[in-house]
Amino acid sequence: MIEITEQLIEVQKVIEAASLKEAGAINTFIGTVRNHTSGKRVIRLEYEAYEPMAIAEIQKIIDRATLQWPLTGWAISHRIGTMLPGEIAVVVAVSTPHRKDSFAACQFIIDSLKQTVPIWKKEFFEDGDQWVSAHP
Amino acid sequence: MIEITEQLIEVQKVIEAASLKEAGAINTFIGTVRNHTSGKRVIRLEYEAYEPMAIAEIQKIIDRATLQWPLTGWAISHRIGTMLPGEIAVVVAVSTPHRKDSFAACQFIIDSLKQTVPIWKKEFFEDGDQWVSAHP
Amino acid sequence: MIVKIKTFGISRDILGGREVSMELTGTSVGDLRKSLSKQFPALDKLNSLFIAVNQEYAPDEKVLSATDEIALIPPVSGG
Amino acid sequence: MIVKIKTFGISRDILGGREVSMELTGTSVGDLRKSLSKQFPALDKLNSLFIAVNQEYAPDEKVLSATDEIALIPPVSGG
Repeated sequence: MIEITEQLIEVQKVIEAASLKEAGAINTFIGTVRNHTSGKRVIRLEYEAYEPMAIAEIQKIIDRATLQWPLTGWAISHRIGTMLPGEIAVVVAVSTPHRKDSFAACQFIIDSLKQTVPIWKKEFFEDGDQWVSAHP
Repeated sequence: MIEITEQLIEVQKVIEAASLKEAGAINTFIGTVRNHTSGKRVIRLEYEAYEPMAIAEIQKIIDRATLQWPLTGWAISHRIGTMLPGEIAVVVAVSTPHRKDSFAACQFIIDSLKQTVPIWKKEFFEDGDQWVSAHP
Repeated sequence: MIVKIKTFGISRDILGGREVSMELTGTSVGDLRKSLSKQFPALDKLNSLFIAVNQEYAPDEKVLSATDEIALIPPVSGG
Repeated sequence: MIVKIKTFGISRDILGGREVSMELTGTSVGDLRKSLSKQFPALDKLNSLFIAVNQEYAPDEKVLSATDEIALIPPVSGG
């Protein structure tokens, strides 16, 4: 399952989409909106995605992961739109027969997602806003 | 939260127990009962624990993890009693400010748990049973 | 050739619209980069800027056609 | 000294009870190991056998008292 959604992400649903009776191990990463960045309080965030390309890029990451680890299941849900601190921005879940692979594959997927998938976030502070990572 | 229970583990509850608004990253490992071992079909399992010592040993693992990573929350639930293939035997959830630490800490906890915590499982096959790892 | 460019994140603020049409001198992604850079120098200050063609990251050598879906990909920050 | 020993996993099958009393020659965990090994040679075939005293893994040098909570810890297999 690859999902880009404006709704609250239901973690349980993502885990279930990645699970398989034969799995043995399921690793799940949940990324939440932090309430501060470089010491400044974050009021809210706006996420936007270039949706069809984001889904295609996530699929490429999954394809690469599948070559490296024996995935029995996987699911990725990324939220877009307005979010508040503490809310869940992304959930990645993978299942594998053995636990070590589940950790490695899940970490690979979230690390890659942050590098290549066209999704952007803007942080809003009490005194301004900024597109994250845009400038040096 | 450290829990050893005969009830079905509710993953969502464990994740919530490990979460903190300030966290940023939550990693969760779910271990399920596999339906075969060395090619033999597993009908059911029996888990037992030396409960007070198991809880004390899990606490020691958490203490060691806390020295190495900035945990903002953690929760571990291990089921005992009779289990069927596909059911969840253990859930470990940790939250940290940054994602890399959440993976490392969660993996350390489950790896250590499997090495030192006094919990035992017996696998039942169609034609017999065995205590896992007891013999070379 | 006139191309339509989809914008996202900070590139939308810089170009001033969700979809911007540009007269292109040359036919490659590299040529588009040069035109963009000349017209919107603020793009040069970004950490990175990729150009996607038909929803794939495109190298500078790629030749564009008027029907391609072109998009600016400033530094991503998902997750 | 007579000690009570809690058993778990395969050690329960070998000793034949949840809690077994044993007459101990000597006073240390190492002495207990020797007595167990003599009386229950099947224990020697295990991958490992630790002895816990008052819910902590105990070294062979540890001296036992009659009120200690003693438990056999065959190879663990949780998770």
